[in-house]
Amino acid sequence: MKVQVRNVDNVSVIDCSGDVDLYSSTDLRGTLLKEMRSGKPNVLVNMTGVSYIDSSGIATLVEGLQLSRETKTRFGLFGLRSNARSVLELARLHTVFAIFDNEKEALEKIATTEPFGGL
Amino acid sequence: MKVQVRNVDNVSVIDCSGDVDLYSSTDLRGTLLKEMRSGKPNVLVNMTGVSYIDSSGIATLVEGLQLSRETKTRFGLFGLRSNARSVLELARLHTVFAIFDNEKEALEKIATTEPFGGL
Amino acid sequence: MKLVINTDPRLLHIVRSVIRYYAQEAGFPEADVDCLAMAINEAASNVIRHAYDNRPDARFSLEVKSFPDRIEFVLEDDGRKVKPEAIRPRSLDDVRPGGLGTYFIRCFMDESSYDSTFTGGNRLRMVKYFSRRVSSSDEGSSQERG
Amino acid sequence: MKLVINTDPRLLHIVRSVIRYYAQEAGFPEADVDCLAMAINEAASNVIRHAYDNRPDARFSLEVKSFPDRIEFVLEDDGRKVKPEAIRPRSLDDVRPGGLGTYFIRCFMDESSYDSTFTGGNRLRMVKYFSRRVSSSDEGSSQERG
Ligand SMILES: Nc1ncnc2c1ncn2[C@@H]1O[C@H](COP(=O)(O)OP(=O)(O)O)[C@@H](O)[C@H]1O
Ligand SMILES: Nc1ncnc2c1ncn2[C@@H]1O[C@H](COP(=O)(O)OP(=O)(O)O)[C@@H](O)[C@H]1O
Repeated sequence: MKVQVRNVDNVSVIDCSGDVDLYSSTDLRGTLLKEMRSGKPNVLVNMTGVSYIDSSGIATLVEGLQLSRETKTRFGLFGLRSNARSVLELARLHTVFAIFDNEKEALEKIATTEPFGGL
Repeated sequence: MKVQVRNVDNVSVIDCSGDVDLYSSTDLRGTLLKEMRSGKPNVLVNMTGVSYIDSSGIATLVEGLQLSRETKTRFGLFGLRSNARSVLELARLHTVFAIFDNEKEALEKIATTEPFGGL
Repeated sequence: MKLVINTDPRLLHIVRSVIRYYAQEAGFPEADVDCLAMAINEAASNVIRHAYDNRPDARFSLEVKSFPDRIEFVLEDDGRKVKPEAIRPRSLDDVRPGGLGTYFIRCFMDESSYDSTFTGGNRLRMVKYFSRRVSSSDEGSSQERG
Repeated sequence: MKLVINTDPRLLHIVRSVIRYYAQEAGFPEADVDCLAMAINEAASNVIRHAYDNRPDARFSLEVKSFPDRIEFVLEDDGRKVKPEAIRPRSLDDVRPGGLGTYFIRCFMDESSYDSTFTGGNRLRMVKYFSRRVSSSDEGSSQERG
């Protein structure tokens, strides 16, 4: 898996690609938590290139969601492929994340997304 | 591995990517022999995306070289990564193939390359 | 097929590839192939994390057996014995990291149980039938052991 | 580590991944890791092609053992017995498809030999030392069996 951060205006976009599993989710976790702790107002995870995500990857995203409430970061995901979406749905977590179809929509809407109160 | 054919003027460029092994070399073999038998005057194998090639891949290229003499096709390779180049060198086959650095050079030089008499 | 490898998360992609191959060979549709690979990935991840506390240099084995009506997976380790009653998939209303692995295994497999007679560490047997049986026993006790 | 899998060329990438992992773990530099993965790929390809005539549903096993001074690979099959004298890497002046696999194995391994006492099909043992020994016996008879 590859994890890279881009800054688009005041949004941190974390581009992930490959398989997110017990090995690679530690990279995503490190990057995600660092971006939130550094005070970025908006953090998006780009899942366009993610071909596989397992429970440790999902757990990482949930951890990000929890931290985003503490740090008051607006946090969202975009570009989920159908298998990643299915896994989130199976875990009944698709409703707790702000999920956008693509980067354009995510960048347009993230700043006006309600901070999450679902946790 | 992926194998795709492009026609650039009167040159067939066979784009290969991934690992060429006992499984995938059959695809490359089929495409290579078909292009030569169909009477294409120039055939190039683009190895830019080839991350691994084993003896069955090398054997496939040698088979192409042999057929190219019968069909009077000008045949060359380009874009070899260092490991593919090492494998050809180890097999002492780097001198029997027309090897170009990149597509530009290959397209410029293939039509004026001497047909191979080394076999 | 049988595989005996280190408890290193860097090898999980190999476990998934092998499972995908055998599930495809057995004739499962692509959606099931994905689910089976994920279930075994979760089971192996749990061996690494819970039976061996993330030690990467221990070993576990994975065996895949195809039958006319089903495919069976057996995962054996030499680590700390699981208390099956401790394995409780989290409730889905509970949004927290963790607790998902055993839930996914339960979703994707028709049967999943620890062999209580196994003398080493743990022996987890998982079964998927070709046409998923849906019966009351499946939904109930036999899966809760997973 | 031990792997027992089908004689299917589609599984060779898994063999290479596993070998790469263990060669890296053993501390070999990246160039040697590539060579070891390739050598075992060639040995496994030969089992598929020559011992089993490309039957994809037979089995072979691969074992990797690390020692302080070396790494050992043992490939076992249940196929047609190899006549070691029949295995002659082609002369390098000879430009033809084929004959390269055993040549690459000989290049990349320090030792390679068939176990003549093995009662099944074939048992090929290959050894790579950490700092490659270069001695006359290496260059000669012990490698020609590979
Ligand atoms: N192989 C195992 N060995 C020991 N305990 C296990 C094993 N698998 C699961 N468990 C127990 O079951 C719990 C639930 O597992 P799981 O659903 O995979 O979520 P998580 O591992 O994230 O907690 C674990 O926290 C652990 O206590
Ligand atoms: N595992 C094996 N079982 C039987 N014969 C083998 C085996 N490996 C190699 N051989 C013999 O050795 C010859 C040389 O093998 P190799 O160098 O790999 O080239 P190729 O397989 O392309 O001929 C083969 O043609 C075959 O006769």
